[in-house]
Amino acid sequence: MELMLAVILGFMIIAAIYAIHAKDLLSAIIAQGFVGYGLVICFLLLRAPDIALVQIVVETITLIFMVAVVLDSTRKELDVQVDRKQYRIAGLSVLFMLVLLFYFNRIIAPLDGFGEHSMRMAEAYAEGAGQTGAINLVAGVLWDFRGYDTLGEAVVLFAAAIGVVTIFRLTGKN
Amino acid sequence: MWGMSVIVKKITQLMCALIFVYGIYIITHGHLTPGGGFAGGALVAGAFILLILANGSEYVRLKKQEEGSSMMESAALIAALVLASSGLIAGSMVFFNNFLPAGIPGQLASGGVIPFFNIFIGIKVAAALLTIFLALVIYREDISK
Amino acid sequence: MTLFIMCFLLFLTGIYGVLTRRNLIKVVISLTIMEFSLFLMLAMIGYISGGEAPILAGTIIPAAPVVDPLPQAMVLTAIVIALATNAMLLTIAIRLYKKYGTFDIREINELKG
Amino acid sequence: MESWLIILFVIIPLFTAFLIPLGGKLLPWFGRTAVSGIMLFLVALAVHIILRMPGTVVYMAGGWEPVEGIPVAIYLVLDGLSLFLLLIINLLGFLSAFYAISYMRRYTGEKYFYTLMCLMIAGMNGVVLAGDLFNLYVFLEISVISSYALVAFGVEKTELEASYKYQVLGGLASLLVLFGIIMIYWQTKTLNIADISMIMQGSGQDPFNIFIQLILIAGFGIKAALIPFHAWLPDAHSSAPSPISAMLSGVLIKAVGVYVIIRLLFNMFPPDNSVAVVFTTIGALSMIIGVILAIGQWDLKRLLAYHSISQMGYVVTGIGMGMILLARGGENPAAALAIGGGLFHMINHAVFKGLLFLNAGAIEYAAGTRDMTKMGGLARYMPVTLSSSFSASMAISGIPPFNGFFSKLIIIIAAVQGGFYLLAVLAVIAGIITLASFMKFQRYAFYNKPEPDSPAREVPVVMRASMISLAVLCLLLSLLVFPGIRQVLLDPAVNVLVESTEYARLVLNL
Repeated sequence: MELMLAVILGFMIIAAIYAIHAKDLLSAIIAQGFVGYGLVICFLLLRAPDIALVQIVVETITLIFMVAVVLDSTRKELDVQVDRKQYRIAGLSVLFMLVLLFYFNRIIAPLDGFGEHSMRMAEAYAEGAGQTGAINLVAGVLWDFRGYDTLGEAVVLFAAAIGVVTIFRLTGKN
Repeated sequence: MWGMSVIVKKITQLMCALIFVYGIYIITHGHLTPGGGFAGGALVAGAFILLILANGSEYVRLKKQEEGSSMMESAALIAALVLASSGLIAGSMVFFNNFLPAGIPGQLASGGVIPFFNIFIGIKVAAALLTIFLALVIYREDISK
Repeated sequence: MTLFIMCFLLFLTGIYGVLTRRNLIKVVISLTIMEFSLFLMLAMIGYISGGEAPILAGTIIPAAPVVDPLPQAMVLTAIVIALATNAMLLTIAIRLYKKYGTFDIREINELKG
Repeated sequence: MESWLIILFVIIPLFTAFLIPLGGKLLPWFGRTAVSGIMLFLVALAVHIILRMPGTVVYMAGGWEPVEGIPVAIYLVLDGLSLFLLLIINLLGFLSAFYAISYMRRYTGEKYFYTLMCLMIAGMNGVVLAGDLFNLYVFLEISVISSYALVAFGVEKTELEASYKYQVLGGLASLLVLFGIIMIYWQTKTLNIADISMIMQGSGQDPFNIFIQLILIAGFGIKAALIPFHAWLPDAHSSAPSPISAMLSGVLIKAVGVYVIIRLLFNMFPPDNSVAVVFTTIGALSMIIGVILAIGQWDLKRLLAYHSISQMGYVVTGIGMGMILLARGGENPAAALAIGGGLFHMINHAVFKGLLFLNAGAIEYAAGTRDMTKMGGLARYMPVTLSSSFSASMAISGIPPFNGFFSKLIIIIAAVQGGFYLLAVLAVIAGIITLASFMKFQRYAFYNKPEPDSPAREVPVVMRASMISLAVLCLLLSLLVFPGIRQVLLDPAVNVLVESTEYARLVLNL
């Protein structure tokens, strides 16, 4: 289980690095899709079918948007001339990342390891099916215990839809 | 946007109906099985997006269609907000009050107000994603004129 | 712990992309990768060894221990928020492309400082 | 007090926002009147609550009572500090919405503007009232996503570019915040701020806490545009339509930036000296570098935007000094004074910077330009704009008897009392440069040789009314230094921060 997750996660990291460095925007987007669908498999392994379903649908729609954008404009990544400065920046950022990783490793040491999680606030949610009547506990959390959050989430999508329509107006002023 | 070949068109028209029905199923069974308003709504929107992609934007005769879906979205959100604040209005002064009986867990008619929220949010998400997509398509047509 | 560190590595990859890429679409991709890593981290935190998915089989009392449903609800919310931000970013990218004819940040510099 | 009243601050703007796309189809005037109307109602509600002096009010969404002392529901918490912020948000929101009635006539898509504005206000009210970390994140996203769209409202090149920058940095900030929240959930397994505070009090100062606090300072520091993270602010705030610039500079960077950061650092984490020093340093840097960057600006709105960075630096410096003194322990009157000065400057900045942006909008409306070299002689045509912008300029530069003088004075006195002599000197220097900068603005805009055949004339009455009300407020807020009035508004807010661990006890009702 842990090994499987680690392998998928390793592939996701490789795909992410490829997505960032690809010369062709379309292949970068496909690589990003690889990361997204890898995430779906991870969710299924982690016993989270709800978010796996949402992620697979949302990822597909995001990919459609992004491919539409790229096909409509240009596929070419800007011509990156590799010079000394680039190598220096890359080297420095790798060094910085290593330091951060080391620090992160140190501070998470006392926390619960993978699979050793215990519940505090969620205890009531996990036993709450009798009170909400929904046997899908996630639906109970979403629309009963924390319905206020979920309403906010719907409002975020509403704001984005209105914002997209706003930005696509052809002229701003009369 | 232009459509694709006849075979693709016919098959997507069939597939869209299937996806649409599956989306409805996901929405209405959100409190019993994985999924719910968000996943189902996105599926329903996906069915429409597929239809537009395969058949071209002429097929649905886009003329300020995004206004319609945007209004649909607002209406669904108003319904959800009224349902959420019905506890406030009815006098119990509780926002997000699950005032309907919980029912027998496992049956379709259970979970109090949760299925209603799922339905409203399903409509809302479908309308929102469709609005975003239609805005993109309409913008492309406007700019190419 | 290795899994969490790999997750953090994915997060750092995204940050690296945001800070170094000069292409509007690449920046969006990098932000998306950062979001993915956070979703995964949240789902991994909520996992309990031997736990079942938080969908009970027709009973109220869980037969086996279930995994934490709260992080899953949080991930769901975060996914939709990420979708919203991505849609906005892509919209701006399209508009900028139509105005300038390029995705290059360095050429989009009407504003200085 | 009926605790359900506080949820109205979120529900009413949301409901209006959903109604405008429907109602705007039938009645073109629906948006503008509805928004002004509800904002007036919310201001009245905030004043009503202030006069009742409720102490700490807790509202549990969904009505879920705590199980074995562990909070289950999402808490909405109203205490002195949130009430203070609510008053600022809704007051400035009302005046901006009223001003927009005339100003936004020139733009297309008016109903989208009012929808997004309502969403932004609902989001900020939600952030200020949130007693739950994840809820805070969700409402923060509502307000910032609508502000992204509002910055790009003009859909010209500059607006789109500013919005893109803002979105990328804002998205990065949101992800850092989410990362911090995830780490906190991992450690404490709860999301309620009061509950987290109870758990963390026992934990002391481990490296984990410091790491999370630094992550959160970085995340909310980007939102608040403090100095290393300020790159987006001058572009975004100067590109938006003027009423929105007033909202962004006057309220948004406070509500989703500084407010959240001080709430979390004071009331959630145990006070820590090193974090407080970092926070104060960032504030002092913002104060001095912001004003230096502003010197060379000739675009009026960019000048004001850089001054926002500098003035927020004052706020952060004041509060940060209080935090250092609190972390060192013991009863310290200087800490309360410093925090009080910072919060006082926060409301003052909202009023005068809001007014200045509305003035800039009026000048742009009348003269058609934002470039100060192309203005001149406007004093003859625009007496109301002249007088209101004069009072705002005097307030921001700290000239008595305007409100800015008193808050800056309090911060400087507190710095001297607390032994931070360098910060006191820096605050004085920044104040002097600010004065010079605003004398430049007054001279070039109003008194220079007038442009020949300038189209300028006084702006419509609605815009004038908003500007006059804010100018009067600039004077009236000086009264906050008097004890009787201070006890109503300022002291409860200061007490929340000074008695930092009381918050958890009051919210959990132990």
